[in-house]
Amino acid sequence: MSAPVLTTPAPDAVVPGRPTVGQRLTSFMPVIALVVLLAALTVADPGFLTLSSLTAAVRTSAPLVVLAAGATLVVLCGGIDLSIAALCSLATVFFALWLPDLGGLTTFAIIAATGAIGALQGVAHVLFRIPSFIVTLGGMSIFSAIALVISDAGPVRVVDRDATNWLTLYVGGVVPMAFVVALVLVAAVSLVLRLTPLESWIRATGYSESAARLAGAPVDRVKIAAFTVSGACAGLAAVMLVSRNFSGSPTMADNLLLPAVAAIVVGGTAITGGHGSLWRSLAGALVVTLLRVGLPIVGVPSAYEQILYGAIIVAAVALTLDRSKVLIIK
Amino acid sequence: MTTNLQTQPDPRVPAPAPALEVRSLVKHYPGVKALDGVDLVVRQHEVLGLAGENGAGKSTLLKALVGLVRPDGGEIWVRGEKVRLRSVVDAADHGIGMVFQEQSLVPNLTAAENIVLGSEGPGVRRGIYRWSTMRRLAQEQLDKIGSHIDPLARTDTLTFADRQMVEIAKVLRIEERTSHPPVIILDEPTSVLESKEIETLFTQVRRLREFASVVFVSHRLDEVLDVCDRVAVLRGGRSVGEVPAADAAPADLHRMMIGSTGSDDHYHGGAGERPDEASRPRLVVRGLSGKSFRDVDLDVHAGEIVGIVGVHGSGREDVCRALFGAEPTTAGEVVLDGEKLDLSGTRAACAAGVGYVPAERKTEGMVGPMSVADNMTLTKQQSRCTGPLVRPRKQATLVDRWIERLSIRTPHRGTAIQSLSGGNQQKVVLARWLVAGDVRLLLLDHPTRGLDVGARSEVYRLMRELADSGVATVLLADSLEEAIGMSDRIIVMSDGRATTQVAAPAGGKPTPLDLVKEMV
Amino acid sequence: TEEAGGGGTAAAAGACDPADVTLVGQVRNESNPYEAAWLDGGDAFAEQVGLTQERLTYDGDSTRQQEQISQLLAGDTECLVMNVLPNGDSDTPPIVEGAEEAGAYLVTQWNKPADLNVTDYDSWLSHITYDGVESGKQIGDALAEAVGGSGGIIALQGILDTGAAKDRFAGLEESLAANPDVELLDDQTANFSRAEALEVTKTLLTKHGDDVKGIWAANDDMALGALEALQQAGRDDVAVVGIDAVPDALTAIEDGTMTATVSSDGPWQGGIGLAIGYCVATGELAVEDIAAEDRAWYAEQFLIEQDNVADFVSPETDEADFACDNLFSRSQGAMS
Amino acid sequence: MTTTSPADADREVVHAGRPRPRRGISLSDAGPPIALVVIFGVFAVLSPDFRTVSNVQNVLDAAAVLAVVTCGISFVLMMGSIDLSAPGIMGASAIAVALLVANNRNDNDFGLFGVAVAVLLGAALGCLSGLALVVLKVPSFMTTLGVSAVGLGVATLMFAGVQPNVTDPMLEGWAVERFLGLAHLTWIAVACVLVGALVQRYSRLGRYAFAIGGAEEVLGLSGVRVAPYKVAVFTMAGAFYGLAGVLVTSQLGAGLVQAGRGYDFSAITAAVVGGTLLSGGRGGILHSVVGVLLVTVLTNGLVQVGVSPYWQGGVQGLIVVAAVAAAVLPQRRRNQVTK
Ligand SMILES: Nc1ncnc2c1ncn2[C@@H]1O[C@H](COP(=O)(O)OP(=O)(O)OP(=O)(O)O)[C@@H](O)[C@H]1O
Ligand SMILES: Nc1ncnc2c1ncn2[C@@H]1O[C@H](COP(=O)(O)OP(=O)(O)OP(=O)(O)O)[C@@H](O)[C@H]1O
Ligand SMILES: O[C@@H]1[C@@H](O)[C@H](O)OC[C@H]1O
Ligand SMILES: [Mg+2]
Ligand SMILES: [Mg+2]
Repeated sequence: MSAPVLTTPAPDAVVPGRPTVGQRLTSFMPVIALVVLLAALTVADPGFLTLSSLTAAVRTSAPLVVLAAGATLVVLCGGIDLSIAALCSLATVFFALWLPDLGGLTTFAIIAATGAIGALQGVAHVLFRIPSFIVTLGGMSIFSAIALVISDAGPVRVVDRDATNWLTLYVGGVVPMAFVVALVLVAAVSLVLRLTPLESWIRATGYSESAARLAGAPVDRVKIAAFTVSGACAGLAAVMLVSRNFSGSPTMADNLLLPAVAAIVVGGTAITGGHGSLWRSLAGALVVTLLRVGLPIVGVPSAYEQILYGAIIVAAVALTLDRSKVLIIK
Repeated sequence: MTTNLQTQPDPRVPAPAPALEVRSLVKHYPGVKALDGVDLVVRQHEVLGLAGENGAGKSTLLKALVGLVRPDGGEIWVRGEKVRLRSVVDAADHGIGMVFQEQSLVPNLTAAENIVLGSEGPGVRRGIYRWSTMRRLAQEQLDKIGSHIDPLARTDTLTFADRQMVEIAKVLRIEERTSHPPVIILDEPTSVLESKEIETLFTQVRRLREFASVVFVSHRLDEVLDVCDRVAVLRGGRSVGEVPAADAAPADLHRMMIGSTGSDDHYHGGAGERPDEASRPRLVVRGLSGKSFRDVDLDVHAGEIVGIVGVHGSGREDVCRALFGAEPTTAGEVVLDGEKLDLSGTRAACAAGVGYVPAERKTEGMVGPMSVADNMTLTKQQSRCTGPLVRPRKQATLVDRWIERLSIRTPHRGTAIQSLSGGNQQKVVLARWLVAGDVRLLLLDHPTRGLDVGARSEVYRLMRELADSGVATVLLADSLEEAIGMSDRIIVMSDGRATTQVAAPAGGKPTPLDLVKEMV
Repeated sequence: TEEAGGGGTAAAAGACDPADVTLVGQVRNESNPYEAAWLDGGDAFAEQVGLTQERLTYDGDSTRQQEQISQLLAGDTECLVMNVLPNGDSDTPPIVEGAEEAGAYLVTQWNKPADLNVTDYDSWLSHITYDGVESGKQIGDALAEAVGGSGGIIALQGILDTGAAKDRFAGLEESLAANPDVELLDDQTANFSRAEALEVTKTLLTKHGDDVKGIWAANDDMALGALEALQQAGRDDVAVVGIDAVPDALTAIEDGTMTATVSSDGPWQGGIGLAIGYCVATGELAVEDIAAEDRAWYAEQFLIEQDNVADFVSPETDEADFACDNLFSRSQGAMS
Repeated sequence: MTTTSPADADREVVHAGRPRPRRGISLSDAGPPIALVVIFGVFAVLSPDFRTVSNVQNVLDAAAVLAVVTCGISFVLMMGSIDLSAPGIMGASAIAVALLVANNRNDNDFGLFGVAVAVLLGAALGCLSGLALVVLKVPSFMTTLGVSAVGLGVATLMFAGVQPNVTDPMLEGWAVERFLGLAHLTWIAVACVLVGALVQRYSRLGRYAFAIGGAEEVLGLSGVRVAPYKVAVFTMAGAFYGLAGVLVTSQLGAGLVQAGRGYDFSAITAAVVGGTLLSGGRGGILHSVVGVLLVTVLTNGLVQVGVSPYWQGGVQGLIVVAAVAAAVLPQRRRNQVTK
C-alpha cells in the first residue's frame, strides 16, 4: 500500500538545529566535575596525582562503573534497580561455589544467571505492575537471604585464581584490565543503543511510558531487557570483586548500592527517566570513587570526610544535570 | 497615563483607555520568532477573537499577557498603564486571568481547591484550611456558570467537560480579585467540549462582557465569529489585521490567516471511488465487550471512513483503544483482512497494521522531550532501519519528506516535539503511522483537536487520500459536523452500545439533528 | 600485558629511618566507642615514637576498605605500616596480598580465614585476635552460673558473616553442652548493634515471657541494647552477658545490672599493631625473628565480673607493652 | 439515508468507564489494610505467642519510631520527591539530644529544651535538603543523600569517641513508663500521626504537598510559588526525623551515631506498602501508618513463628512484594504507567 501523495504549499525553510555551545558544555559537565575534583585532591595532597595512584583509582572503580552502567538502563526507562548490590553479593557466592565444577565457564555462567534473575524481576515488574522500587527492594532482601543460606553465612574462598586472573592484568602496563572491561562494556552497550532503535524506545519509555506504549514501542520488553542487562552487569561486577578479593561473600557488595545510584545521578542522568547515558554514569562512578578513596587518603578526617562527601555529591549534580531536559526537579 | 486615541474606533465618544494593549511584542525561541512585533488592543467590555494558524503565536502572546512568557521586546499596557508582568499572580493583580489550552488542574485535589487555588482568600486562614468556606467560594463560581458538579469531588474523577467547566469557574475568580473590569483569556476552550457545553460557555462569555473583556481563541472560525465582537488575526508572529465579527465570514478570516484563499471543505465524501459494500469488510468486529462497552458490532471496509458518534461516556473511545490492544476486552472477536486480530497489546496491533492516534496528545500521543524525527519513527522502525540498525540518513530523508508533505512547522527534525505548536505536534503524531506506508486500519481519536483550519483541511485531505489508497479508518470526530462530513458511514454509540448505524454517502449526508436524536 | 603498581621486594627486615615511617590505622568507624578508642591508642603509640597516625575508617563497608587499601598501596609504600581491622574474614586475603606485593608492613586483627597462614607471607607480620570460642564460652558459663545452673536463655548473635560472631556462638554451644540444664530458647542476630538488639530482645521477651532467665550477647553493644529492653519491659530478673568491656558495660557490671563481659583492649590493639610494624620497618626486629606462634596469636583476655571490674574501669596502655622486645607479652598462645 | 436500529430488548446500561465524581477515599485504597489484617490473622493463627496482648503492645511500641520517621517521609513522597536523609538527621539529633539533656559527658541538663533543640537541628538539616533542591535544582534523591552524609559527619564530630549516655529521667522515662499499656514514646508517635494527618488534611502546607505531587506545573500556572512549600515540607520531615532520633536515644539510653541506620529504606517501604505512590500525589499519613504496622507485624511475626534469622529478611521481602502486588493487581490497567 503506498502512502498518499499530498500537494501542499512548501514549508518554511528548515534550518539545521545544531547544539549550542551551552548544550555541548552541559554534556561535558560530568567530565569537568571529574577533573575539578581531581585537581582539588591534588591541591590537598600533591602526592595524590601519580600514575600509580590514578591506576589504582580506575582499577578500584571498575565494579562500580559496571554496576552503575547496568542500572543506568533501568533508570533511563524510568525505574530503579535497588537489587544490584545484593545480587552482586549473591553472584560472588555463586562464583566461589561454582568455580570448582565449572572452571573457566563460571564467569559466563554467573553473568547468564544474574541476567536471568534480573529478567525475572523485570517480568515481575511489568507483569504485575509492581513499582520497580518495590520489586527490587524485595529482590534485594531475597537475594541477601539466599546468599546467606547458601554460603552458610560466611565467605567462600576462591583457591583457583586462574579463572579471574585475567582481570587483574594491566593493558600496556598501566591500564587495569578490569577497567578496560568496564570501558568496553559501556562502549558496547552505548553503541548498541545508538545504532538500533533501542535508544529511542528506552528514552520514550522513560519520558512517557504511555505515549511509548501507544506508539507501539515494545515497552514491556524494553524494560525487561533493561533489568536483564542490569542483572548481568551485577554478575560481571561480582566477577571483578572476586578477582580482587579471592573469595565470595554474602554481603561483599551490599554497600555499593548507594554509591552506584549516586554515580548515576552525579553523572547527570535524570532519576525520573529518559535523559542520560552510560557514559555519564562512567564519569559519575569515577567521581564517586575518587570521593570514597581520595578524601581519606589525602588526609581528611573521618567526620569531615562525610560532610565533604555530602556537599560534593550535591555540588556535582548541580553541575552535571542538564535542566533543559528535566523540567521539573523532584 | 496615556490614552491611545488612534486605536479608538469612534472619535466622537471620549474613549476610556483600552482594557489591554500590546505594542510590538517580540519573543524569540531557538530557531523561531514566536512573536515578531505583535500589536493588539482589547477594549473594555468586548469579546475579542484571536485567530491564526497553528504556530502563529497565539498562545505565546496570551502567555505573555499572564506573565508566563517574558517577552524579548515590546510593551504591555493595562488600562492605560504600562506594566511588566512577571508572574501569573502579577497578571491576576492587574485583573488578567487565563484558561490554558492544555488543561491545567491538579488532578488529585478537589474541584473546590482547584477553583480557589493560589487565591484561597478566606478559604485559608493562617495556613489552615476552612473547608466549608472553601466549598462555598467554589460553589459561587460554579453557580455563575450553572455547573452542578460536587465541589468536593476529586478533580480526576470528573469528566473532561466538567473539568473544563472547573477551569472556567476558576478563572472567573479574577472578578473577586480586582475592582477593575478584568480581562479573561480563553485559549481554545471549546476544542474538547460538546455542543451543549459550548452553548453554556458562550452564554458565560456573553455574560462576562457585561463586566469584563474577553480574549477568545478557537480554530472553529464560525464559533469565533459567533461569539466575538471583533477578531484580530495573527500570522507568523505578527498582527495582520482585524475585522468586526458582524461583517466577516469564515473565509475572510481564513484568507487573512494564511494570506490566500483556502478551502474549508469537510465534505470530501465521495471524492474517491466508493468501496465495494458487497466485498468482505477489512475489519469485522463481532460482540466486542469491555469495561465500558458491550456487544459492539462494527464493519469497516477498505477505503471506508466510519465515524463513531456519541456523548461523553458512550464508550467509543474505549472501543478504539480496545481495537488497538490498549484496553482489555472481555468478549468478542475482531477480524482484520480475514485474520483474527490479536488484541493482547499495542505491539501486536501495530504489527497487524493497525494505527491509533490518541486524543490526549500531550500525555499519550507524543514523547515531549524527544525530537520530531524520533517521534515520527518511533513505531515503524523499518522506516529508518536496515535490519536491526538505525540509518540516520535514511531517517533524516524520510522525516524531512514528511515534514515537507504535511507542512510541519519546526525549525529542524531534531527539535524536541514539545516546542512545536499543538497543531504541528498533531501532524507529527499522524505522520508516525504513515512513514512506513503499511497501515491497514487507522483509529483516529479526535485527530483534528486543536488544529487550525488549514491544518485541519490537510488532515482531512490526508485521511481521504489514505482511504482512497485502501486504508480503513475509524474516526471519533471533534464535532458532529466533522463526523458527518468525513464519514461514509456513522455508528451511534450510547451507554456502551452501538445503537444505530447511519449511512452517510456523499450527497446523502444526514443532518446533525438526525444523529442527536439517536445519541440520547 | 604486565603488572603495574608500586611492587617492591618483600621486606624481610626494614631499614627505614624512623622519621620516614608512615603509620596507618584502619577501623570501621569512629562512631563506635571501641573502635574510636582503638584509633586513639594508635595515636598514643605514634606520639610515643614522634610520628602521627593516619586514621582511616571505611564505615563497615568491605569494598570501601579494599578501595582505601589499594589506593594507599598505590602511594609510597616503602616504610608504610598498617594496623588493620578487616571488616570480615574474606576481606583479609586481598589486603594481605596487596601489602605483600607492595612491600608494606601489615598487622591485622580480629578477622582472618582459618586456612590463611601468616607465615606464608613476609610483609604480613602478625595477626592478633581474641579467642572467640573461649570468650563465648566464658560468658556462657558466667551466665549459666548467674541463672543458677538451669533455666532458659536467649542468644543475640553478631553479624552472621564474621568469624567473631561464629566463634563466640560456638563457645556458647560448648558452654551449653557443659550446662545441660540451661536451655537456649531462641537465637537471633542483632548484627552487633545496640538498636537492633533492643527490638529483637523486646520481641523475644514477649515470645518467651518469664521463661527467659538470661541473655547471652555476642558483644557489649547488644548486651546494652538488651538491658534497655529489659528495663522497658520492667524485668530486673534477667542476667545479661556480653563481650568487649566497653565503658558502659563495665559501669553496668559495677551497678550489678549486667553480669559479665570479656575484655577486648581497644587502645592496646590500636597501638600494638603499629608497634610491631614500626619495629620491623626500622630494623629493630626482623620478620624471621618473630616466632611462628607470634605470627597469629590470641591476645590475653579476662572475664570481667562484678568482683574484678574495678581493675578494668580505666584501662591504660603501658608504653612498655610497645617496646620492640616486649611486643608479644600479651600472647596467650598461637591461634589454633 | 438508511437507518438501522438494533434495539436490544434486554438493553442494560454498562456503567464502568464513565467516571463518577468521587470524594475522598475509594475502594482501591482498601488493599493495604486488608493485607495488614490478613497477615495479622495468619500470624495469630500460627503463633499463640503472637496473639497475646503483651505482644500486640510490643508491636505497637516497636512501630513507634518508624511511624514518626514515616510521618515525615510521607509528605516528601506525596510531593513525588524522595528522602534518604533520615539516617544522618537521626544520628545528628540523637547525639545532640544526648549531649543536651543530663548525660555522662557534660554538665548540661536542658531537659525538654534540649529535645526541642535536637528537633530543630533535624528541621535545619531537612531545610538544607529542601533548599538544595529548589535553589540548586538538584534532585531530592541526591540532596537528601548528601544531607544524610553531612548529618552523620556532624554526629561523628559531636560523638568524639565517647558514648554519651543519657541520665535524664524524663527522656529515659519515655521509653519505660506506660500509659494504657503503651510506652509514652508510643503515645508521642500517635500524637505525631495525628498531627501529620491534620496537617495533611487541614493545612495549606499539607494540601499543597499533595498537589505538588499531583501536578507541580499547574500550581505554577495558578500563581502558587511551590519552592517555599517544598522547603517547608523537607524542613517538617527533618523535624520528624529529629524527633525520631530523640526517641531512639530515649529507647537506647544513649546517643548513637547509627541511631537512624536503615530507617530511610524501612520508612519508604512502609509508606509504599501503605499505598503512597513514589511518583507522588497519592496516599498520605494514614496510608503510611498502615504500612508501618504491616512491616512491624511482619518483623515481629517472623520472629514469633520462628523463621530462621537467615531467612527472615528474604521472607519479609517476599511478603512485601506480594502484598503490594495483591494491592495493585485489581487496579491494573493496560496502559498503566508503572515506574
Ligand atoms: N517553549 C517553547 N520553546 C520553543 N519554541 C516554542 C515554545 N513555545 C512556542 N514555541 C514556538 O513558537 C511558535 C508559536 O507557538 P504558539 O504556541 O504561540 O502557537 P499558537 O498560535 O498557539 O498555535 P496553536 O494554534 O497550534 O496552539 C511555534 O512555532 C512554536 O513552535
Ligand atoms: N474505566 C475508566 N475509568 C476512568 N475514566 C474513564 C474510563 N473509561 C473512560 N473514561 C473516561 O471517560 C471519558 C469518556 O470516555 P468515553 O470513551 O466513553 O467517551 P467518548 O464517547 O469517547 O467521548 P468524547 O466525545 O470525549 O470522545 C473519557 O475522558 C475517558 O478518559
Ligand atoms: O563488637 C565488636 C564488633 O564490632 C566486631 O565486629 O568484632 C569484635 C566485636 O567485639
Ligand atoms: Mg496555542
Ligand atoms: Mg473521546
